[in-house]
Amino acid sequence: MLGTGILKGMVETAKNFAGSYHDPERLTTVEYPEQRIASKENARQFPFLVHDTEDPMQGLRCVACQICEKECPPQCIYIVKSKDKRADYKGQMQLYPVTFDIDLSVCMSCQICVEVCPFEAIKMDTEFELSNTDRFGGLLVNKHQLAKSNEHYRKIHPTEAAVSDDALAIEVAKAKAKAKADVEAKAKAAADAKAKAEAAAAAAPVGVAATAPVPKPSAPAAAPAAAPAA
Amino acid sequence: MTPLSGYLLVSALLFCIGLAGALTRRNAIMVLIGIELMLNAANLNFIAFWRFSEHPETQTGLMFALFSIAIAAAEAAVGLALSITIYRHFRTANVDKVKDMKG
Amino acid sequence: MAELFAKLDQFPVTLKAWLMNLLQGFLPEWTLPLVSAAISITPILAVFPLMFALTTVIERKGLGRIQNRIGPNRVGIPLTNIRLFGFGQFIADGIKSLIKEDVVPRAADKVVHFLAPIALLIPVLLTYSVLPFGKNMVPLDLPQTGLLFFFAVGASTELSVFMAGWSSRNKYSLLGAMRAVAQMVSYEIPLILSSLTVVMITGTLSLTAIVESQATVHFGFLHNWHLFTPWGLVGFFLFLTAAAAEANRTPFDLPEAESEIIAGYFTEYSGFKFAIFFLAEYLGLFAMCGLGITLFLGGWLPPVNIAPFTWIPSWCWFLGKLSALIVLFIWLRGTLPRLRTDQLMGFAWKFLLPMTLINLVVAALWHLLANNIPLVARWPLGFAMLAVPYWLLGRSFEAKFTKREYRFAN
Amino acid sequence: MTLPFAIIAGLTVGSAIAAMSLRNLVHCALSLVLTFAGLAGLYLQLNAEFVGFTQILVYVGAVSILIVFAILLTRSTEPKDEPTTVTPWVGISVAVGAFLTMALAVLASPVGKRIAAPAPEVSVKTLGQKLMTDYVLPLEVMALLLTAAMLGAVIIAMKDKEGSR
Repeated sequence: MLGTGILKGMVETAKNFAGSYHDPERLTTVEYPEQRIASKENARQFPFLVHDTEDPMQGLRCVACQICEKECPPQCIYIVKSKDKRADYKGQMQLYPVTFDIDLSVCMSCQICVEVCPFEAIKMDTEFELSNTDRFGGLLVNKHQLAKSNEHYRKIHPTEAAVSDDALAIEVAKAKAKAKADVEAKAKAAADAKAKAEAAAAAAPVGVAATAPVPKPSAPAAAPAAAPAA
Repeated sequence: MTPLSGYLLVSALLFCIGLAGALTRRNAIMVLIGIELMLNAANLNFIAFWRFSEHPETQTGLMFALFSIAIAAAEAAVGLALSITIYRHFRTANVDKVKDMKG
Repeated sequence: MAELFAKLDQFPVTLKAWLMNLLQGFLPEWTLPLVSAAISITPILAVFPLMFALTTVIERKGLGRIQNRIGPNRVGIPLTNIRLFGFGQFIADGIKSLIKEDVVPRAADKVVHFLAPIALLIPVLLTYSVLPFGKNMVPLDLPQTGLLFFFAVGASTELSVFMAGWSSRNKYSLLGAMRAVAQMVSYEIPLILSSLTVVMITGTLSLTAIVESQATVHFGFLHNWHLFTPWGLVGFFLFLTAAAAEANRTPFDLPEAESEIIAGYFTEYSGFKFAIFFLAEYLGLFAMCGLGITLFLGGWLPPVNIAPFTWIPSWCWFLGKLSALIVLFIWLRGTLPRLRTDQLMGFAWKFLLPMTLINLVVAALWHLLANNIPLVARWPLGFAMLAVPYWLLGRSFEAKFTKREYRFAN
Repeated sequence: MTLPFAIIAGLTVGSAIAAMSLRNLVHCALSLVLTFAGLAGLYLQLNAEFVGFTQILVYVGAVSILIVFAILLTRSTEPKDEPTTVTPWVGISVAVGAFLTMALAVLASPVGKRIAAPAPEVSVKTLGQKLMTDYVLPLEVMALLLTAAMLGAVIIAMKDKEGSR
């Protein structure tokens, strides 16, 4: 009969109305500033720079290679390289960024900078309340604001951070192994040279002795290179 | 209190405005509007004469006005339907251009 | 006790008489009718726009709850943390619409565009002048033509809607105006015909007399509301349907279907003019509800003639019934989807019009057979005479569900 | 002549002139509505409440809508600078002549000076009773006429079926 459908619908909406008061399961609304949902692990919003040490500026992983600057689709990253070098986490001497700015109003959070970074130095944050009252100054984020610790990264993206840490650990292990191999090789070479020299000295004890110290400086030269890796 | 002549003059004025419009305007709908105005002027006459008559309790003028309103409504409906048909046929609402007898 | 409540009931009337007495001393003779009118108008202009303001919030909250949302609950007293459950929202909305820029399209007909909201609001406000809000509380008592005045003034809103739509020079506006005018003209007929039953039974067009005619008592306690008769019951629902269409409320809100034609005839209005359209629309709905209450729900009468109900002031009964009807309309808005234009017109002409005509016949029979057949037999008879055509006419409007065949999607 | 009468009469005549002389047809229709409303006001002045409100209901509520719809449906494609009138001076002089004749007749007649009797008691009930007794034949004829007009209007304005011409 005409009208029964209307009545059925009205009963349904009345159920919704009453139910929304006593059944909190029905209300899916989150009243945002007061209530917050814990952010999802895969959430991403605006990059940050990872640092490893207490002093953020000293421990930045970034080596100012400018790959991200070149790859950034909206061209929102601005990097100035340093003149000098400093040792990175592996003990290798590297450049570092004097300036590292990202324009918040241009960035589209595409994560391409993260994808291309070979040093695990730039990662995506989950912070989304980035609005600012200063339209011109406040939206250009410099490296002091961008620097966040690796602990922060572990906290917001645990799975990714574990992968990243493993990769870095492998790198460090490789570097150590390489350094060790270098030291051993050099020590071996020195020993070989020494043995050769001794053999030569034994063969021609006079006259050739003046040439014997030639390979000597190579052994002390290898020692400082291995030291920071330890 | 306004005398009868006041209402009659207003009515005559309305009638003549309607007459002038119906005679001069080219658009068929404007001609109809003019005719409506004339009918309304007549209505005002009916009411005014009823009110100022010797026996207003007979309500004859009111009856005339009511019937005339109903007729005017019917006339408007038919007239406007006609003008729409004319427009559809001749692609104009200008009464001067509607000269052909043949469809 | 009863006297005290009677005094409370008549408080607005006595207040006005006291004010008039006070003013009589030092105001010139010719201003007194104007002052009296102003005193009568003031409460209408205070109560109903306030009611509109509260309704906007309640509607949004209610619709939210119906959709399992929370609805507005933020705006309260500024600079404090007091939120008043969001009931400060209408003040914020009002201030916003007052200070917003008033944009008039360059191609618009400026004069007509300006006049349209005024021409809409004035007739709507005029309709309130004949509604009896309480015992002895009717601003303008027209003993001969009360109901006719209501419909005559209500009919003139159609032209304002057309003015708004046409003057905007916008296709959506014109489309909305055309839909609105066609709908209002079509639904005016069932509206008037369904209220005509009451006029037929009571033999008067005066709204106060219609309310008083419902004051007789059945079985010693039940007031003779017209709702309690078969023709009144059916007539009330027909009236309510037509009133919803007249007021452009949801199942019949095609003229301002926001998903199709933006906002219909007031698409090109902004700022305070938009607010006036909004206000006029809701005030029109309230006036329609008020008329329905007066005609079928006993106006300011309580439902039963027993002590605690009779103590409540008459104007409280009126406003209470009005609020109940407003809640019903909000509930319907939360429930029903919008009709299509052909469904809308078909419903008016193929269902409402025949039903109102049959209802007229039933009411006439009810009146004729009043002395011949006892009430117990008349009621089922009348109801059956209405239920059978309802069932027959309604059959063609029922949805026919067939399994849809997709040509490409399978 | 009272002030309300003067205001209403001025409004009515002014809007009637506007309705007949404006260029834009919709403006004409809107002014015509104002004329109708003014006429209703004059009816109220004459204690004819019922006719006055019927006038508003029928003319403002229905006939004006009809006119407006007709105007929109016959949107003129003619150039804008074309004159809206034909032989205006002939028509206007005829109208002025007619008005002068009528005005002279009204002013000369003693009937015009008549002052209204105290307002008669008009009840809708007696009106209805008269419609059902003395005027029942005109009422029936009127009903027939309205039905015929409605049918006629529908048939005239109905679109021709394909190929029926």
